[in-house]
Amino acid sequence: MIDIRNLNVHLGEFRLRDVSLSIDPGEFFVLMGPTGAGKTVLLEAVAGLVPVLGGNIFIGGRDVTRMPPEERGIGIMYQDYALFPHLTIVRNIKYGLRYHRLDKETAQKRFGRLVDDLGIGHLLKRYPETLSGGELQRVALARALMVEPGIILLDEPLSALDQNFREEIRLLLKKINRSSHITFFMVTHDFSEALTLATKAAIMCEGAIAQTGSIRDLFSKPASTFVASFVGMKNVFSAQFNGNQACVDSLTIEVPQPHHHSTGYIAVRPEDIVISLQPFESSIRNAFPGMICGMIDQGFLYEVHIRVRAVVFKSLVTKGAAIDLALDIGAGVHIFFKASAVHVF
Amino acid sequence: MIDIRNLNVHLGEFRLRDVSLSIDPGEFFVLMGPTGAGKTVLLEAVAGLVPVLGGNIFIGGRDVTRMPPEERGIGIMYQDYALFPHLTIVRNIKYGLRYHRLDKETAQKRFGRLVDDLGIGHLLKRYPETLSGGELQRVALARALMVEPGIILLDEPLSALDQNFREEIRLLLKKINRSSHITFFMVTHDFSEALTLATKAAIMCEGAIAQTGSIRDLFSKPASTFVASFVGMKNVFSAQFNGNQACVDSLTIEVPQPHHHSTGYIAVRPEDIVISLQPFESSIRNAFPGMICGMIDQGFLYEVHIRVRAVVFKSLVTKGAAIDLALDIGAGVHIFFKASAVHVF
Amino acid sequence: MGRKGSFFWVSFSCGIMVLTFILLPLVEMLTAPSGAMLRETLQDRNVIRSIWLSIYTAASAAGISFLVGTPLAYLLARSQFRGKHLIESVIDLPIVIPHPVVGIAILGVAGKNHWLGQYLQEFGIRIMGSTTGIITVLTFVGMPFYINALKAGFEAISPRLENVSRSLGASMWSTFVRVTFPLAWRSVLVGLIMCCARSISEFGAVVVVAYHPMIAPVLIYERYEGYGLQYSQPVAVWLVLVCLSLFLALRLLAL
Amino acid sequence: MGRKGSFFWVSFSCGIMVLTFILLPLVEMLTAPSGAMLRETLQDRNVIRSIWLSIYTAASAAGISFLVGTPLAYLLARSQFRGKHLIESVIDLPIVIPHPVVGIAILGVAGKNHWLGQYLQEFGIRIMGSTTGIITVLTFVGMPFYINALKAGFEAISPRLENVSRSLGASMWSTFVRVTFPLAWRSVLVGLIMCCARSISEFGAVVVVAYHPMIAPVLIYERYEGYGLQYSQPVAVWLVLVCLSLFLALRLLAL
Amino acid sequence: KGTVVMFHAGSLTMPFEAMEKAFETKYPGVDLQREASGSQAAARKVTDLNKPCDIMASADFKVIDKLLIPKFADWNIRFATNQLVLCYTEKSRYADQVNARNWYEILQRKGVVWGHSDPNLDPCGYRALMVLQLAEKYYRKPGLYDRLLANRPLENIRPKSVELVSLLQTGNMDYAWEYLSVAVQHGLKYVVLPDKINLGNYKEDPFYSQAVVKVTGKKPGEYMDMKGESVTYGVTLIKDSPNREAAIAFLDYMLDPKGGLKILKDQGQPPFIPCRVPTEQMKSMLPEKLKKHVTVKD
Ligand SMILES: [Mg+2]
Ligand SMILES: [Mg+2]
Ligand SMILES: [Mg+2]
Repeated sequence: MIDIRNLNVHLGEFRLRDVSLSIDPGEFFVLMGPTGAGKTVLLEAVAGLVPVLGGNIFIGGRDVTRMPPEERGIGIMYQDYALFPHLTIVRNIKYGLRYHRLDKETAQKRFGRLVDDLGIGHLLKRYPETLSGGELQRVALARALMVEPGIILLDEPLSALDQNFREEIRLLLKKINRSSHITFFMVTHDFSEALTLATKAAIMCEGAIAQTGSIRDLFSKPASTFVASFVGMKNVFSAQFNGNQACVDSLTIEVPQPHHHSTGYIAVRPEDIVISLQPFESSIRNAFPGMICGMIDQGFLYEVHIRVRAVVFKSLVTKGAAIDLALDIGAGVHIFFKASAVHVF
Repeated sequence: MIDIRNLNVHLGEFRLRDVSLSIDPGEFFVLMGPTGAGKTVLLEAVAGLVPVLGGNIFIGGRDVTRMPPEERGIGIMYQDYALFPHLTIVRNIKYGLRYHRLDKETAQKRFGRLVDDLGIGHLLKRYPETLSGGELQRVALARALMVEPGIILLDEPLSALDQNFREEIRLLLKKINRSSHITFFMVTHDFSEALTLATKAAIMCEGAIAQTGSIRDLFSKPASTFVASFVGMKNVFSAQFNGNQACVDSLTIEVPQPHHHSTGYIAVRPEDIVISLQPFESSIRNAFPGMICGMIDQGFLYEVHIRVRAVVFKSLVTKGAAIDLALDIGAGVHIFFKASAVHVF
Repeated sequence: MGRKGSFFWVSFSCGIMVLTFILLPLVEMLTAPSGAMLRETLQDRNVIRSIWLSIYTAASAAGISFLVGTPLAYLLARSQFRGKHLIESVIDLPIVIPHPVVGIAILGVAGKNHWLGQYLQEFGIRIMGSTTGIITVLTFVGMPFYINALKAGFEAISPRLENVSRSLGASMWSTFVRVTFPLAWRSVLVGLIMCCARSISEFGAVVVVAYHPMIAPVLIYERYEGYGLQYSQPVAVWLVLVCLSLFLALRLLAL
Repeated sequence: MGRKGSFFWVSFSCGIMVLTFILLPLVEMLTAPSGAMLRETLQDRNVIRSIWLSIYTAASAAGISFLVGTPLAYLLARSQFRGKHLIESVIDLPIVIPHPVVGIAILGVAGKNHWLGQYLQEFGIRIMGSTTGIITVLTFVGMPFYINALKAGFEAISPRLENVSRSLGASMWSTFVRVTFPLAWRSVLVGLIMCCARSISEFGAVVVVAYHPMIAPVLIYERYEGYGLQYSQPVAVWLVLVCLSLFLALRLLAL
Repeated sequence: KGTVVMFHAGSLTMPFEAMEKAFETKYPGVDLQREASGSQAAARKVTDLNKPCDIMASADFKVIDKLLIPKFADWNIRFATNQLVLCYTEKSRYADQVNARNWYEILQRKGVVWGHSDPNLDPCGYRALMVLQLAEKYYRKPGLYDRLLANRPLENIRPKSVELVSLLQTGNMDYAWEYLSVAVQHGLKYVVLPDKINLGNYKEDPFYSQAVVKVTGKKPGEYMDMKGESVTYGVTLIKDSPNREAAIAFLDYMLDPKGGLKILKDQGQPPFIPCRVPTEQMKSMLPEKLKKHVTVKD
């Protein structure tokens, strides 16, 4: 549906370098990356809103690289909803109709269905300023869907929403993607958002694509240290491999399968590392005594840093547990993690 | 050190209603509450920056209610650091000196000590715009400490910081509070920030104090449903009590001690509720079969909603576990929580 | 906050001084002519005609600024390019140029000795002593105020709204007409008011280009020179009253 | 983004039109006088004196606006009160008032028939035909520009910086001198430039109050009327050049 | 010795500029401040506006007689004469054809822009109208006056005659009525008219007096009639002159045949040598220093 070939864009401080991506029809594609990686620039390049320096963009087989946005058959949803503040909700939703040949009846039917599906029937006469974030995002979605675009581009559509609305909109997006033929192209800086939505995803870093693939692959098989830490594998260590064993510094860590090189990396998610005050015997092979050298507050969790010889492991602990175990900096503890929790690359 | 008596303030949409608080010298007091509760207004009333309609404020025994800010002996730290952008770091830090009788030697000694303690020696000649958030906050702290105020008022000092800097500044504040006689009065909307810092705290709601006490009491013994949910007890139910048993709807839940009323509330933290696919026999009395009716994404965690008859429980599960257990909306699961995890009020 | 400090009182006194300085002469002038005098002046056809001409020419200048200045303001608000500062400075130039010089400069290119003047003559357009000329002058002095006000207005509108509009199939033109302009109309109104205010008050540049037909400020000056303060004041009162009520009405529209 | 659409080209043409409209007359005027003529004009003591007087009076008006307008601008930027809109409208009034009317209004209160005029006379202050009078008029027309620019500047400074300063022991005064003003000085400069620009270009109000001593616009007008274009243009060229270089220098300071 | 304020007719701007320079070199302590306007306007500045003023020089001595004497001035010295000419430049339409015989036809042609100054403010203005009235009689073309005015829209009237010079020079106007001296001073081309109609010869006063022009009076809506008469310039000292001594010194220089009058002559304006006052009584009211420049002649 979308084919991006060797795209190069310079825009102020942002540049895209030789970006190539291919997205199949109906896919829910999520483009991730830290702030400033150039995700929005890529999205706006697809939309035709920034000048392209080199390369090509194909949408549905057509080369749209030099086409104005209105001819590309796309819809855009922004983080700030970008509803037209001077129009009522109904006029917002129907805004695009006059540019699409559509008989009145079909239009009215589609409108009715969207309003029902999105549950915004009670809002139609109101103006955007009186709506809540979740309602605004629903309307923005209805407006984009009203003209049945082939692609919907979403720029961090969930970031500005409260937790509750966020969940709501997430489910909605998923449902629409499944029940329609519309391709979704979403941009976010938050990997966890992608986890539940994406069928396919890519991770960007400094204007280039770092890795692309199914979300499950990215989550469990990051190919680089950058991607590993981006997908939340906070424990990334370079290692020497010897069969099923990896040597990190002076520690020997059991890994699920041998590596085909003698050197490489291992990565473990912090939530897979368990902390206990007592050493305990079990099937878990990777067990080390250590000392807490840092506790980082994360809402109702702590990220606890445990130094084992020269290696610092990061583990997640609920605050309740931390209080129960009297965890504090300097305390001696034991950590455990399964060999199957270790990712090797 | 600070005594607030029946304070009333009207300021645009914000009003404080009969606020009374008493803070001992050297305490680290944290004032919490949702956005718009009037926390900043109260802080600025203590600082002398908003007009007081009624009531009194005492600082160190003096009635300062009608005193200009410069005579109150306070320091302020804002979320946006509020460093003077046209002055170098060293001139920022020494800004207040000329208003305090201090011989040169003492001043220079204090300056040297602060710069060392806060590790900002390399920044002195630079201008604020070139500093990172953490550095800015250190400088703001040095500037406030330079004039040795009796009280430091902090308005969400950690909100604008990155995770790493936040931890750093948090530890710094704690250290300074412990090693000096300075009273800290900090405002935040994030309960978890208070957990590690406060010796005493209060929770505000719509311009009034909802509860005040030690942080541990607030955390484990909220006195109202508002406070309970503010401190993260997401499972709050009204209940009928009968000895050690509480009836919530048609469920019977075992509680740690009898309630002195026949009706009241129980509250359980979501991290204390464990989900499993199998019912299992154990000492845990509170075990119910239910069905997942919602999964809310929270970074690397899910907040899983489980419907047990007519009652919805909320539990926290790591994404890894959710994938392992194949948790999804509609799945049948079992939940467990200890009687000791239930707070009764 | 304690009692109001000395700082407040000094600022406050400055405020009173400025307001007095502005209001005292104006109020004195407005209240000086007797009611009879004012009524009599209102029966003078020359007065009515000149006030009407003033309003008409100032409105025309605002209209022209609207037509030509709106797209320019949009361009300046939306694009970044080298030399933008220079262009903005050029647009501000008419503010600095002494008023008679404005008139002289315009007459300079409108005469037969200049190719532009010759062109204009061929099309039967006369600048000197004509309503066209007055409008030209007023546009010259008023346009910068319109463009600056509107540019700020456009800058305040998120380009995202325009992006969304285009993604929905609207061309740049449709987008401007249906989204950008309706959102900017308040700035447009403020800009028009500023432009009108500046041009209706102009005298020096107009008197050089067109003594007749007489706009109100020229008539007021002529009466002042010819008959004295007494006869110029009532005209001034009427002009000021008419302008202020017009602007007030427009302002209310803009709220 | 595809090729530039028709919308761009229309905007672009409007831009060219406006720039031409502003620049053509001015450039023609600036290039009309010969070098010899310009040199000769520069040896005319009256010309030098009037340009100097123009600069001096405009600078004085800016100075007065600075002294009285700065605290007022601060007050307006920082406080919210009923009737603030009204006060802002009063401050904008001088923009609407026709220029000769400004002069007439000021003469109205400065004359012997008004108590203020009598006071002034007792103190030996003369408005009519004096430098004092010119400065009064220029302050009247220039002040709104200063106050508006500076108010925007003050509004952009976080009150938190002032709060912190006071918490460190500084009084309101010290805070203003050490924090607020240094941060606003760029706006101060822009305001002063706007005020000077507006007042140095004034003609209609000044010519009513003071024909002599002659400020440059009056001299230019007199030359234009009395000797023709040829003799007025060189003076205009020098005035415009001097002003523009002064403002350019100030602008560079403000960057 | 202080400032001398002088209001004068616009047509005297260039000679007085020269006189100011010469006079100020002679008396470095004195600053002559001149304010040029139409003569009527200048008089009203004294009478209605009470502007402080020392000397008033008018392009029509009658303005002084009518408006200033006796309340604001005692005497009136006639010091120069002038005549009206039709000015144009080489770029003016039909510049190659115009002459003393066909000028009134050309002024009636469509597309020819011609003008004069405001009769209500400037003597040159009503005098231009008088010339047209006289031309009707002189050339025996009944209705000529109205036909000419029909081709002169109100817009072509300016407050002062000299202002028209700029309009000629920039090509905004084709023809303008000016004094001969102004035409000479600005190097314009001009058509010299017969003595019978150019208002330059006092011997033709009886013929001139057939022309009557209505001008505005003391307040809007009031009118008075101006009768045709030869162009005679007058100067006077205002009674409550703030700087009488220096003002007399200037008048002394101005009326000196080797001083101001010579400059006048050099610039194309015939002065009266010596200058004239109408009666002995008036001469007796003159300051001593000035009496030597003046004879009594009606
Ligand atoms: Mg972005
Ligand atoms: Mg706050
Ligand atoms: Mg002089």
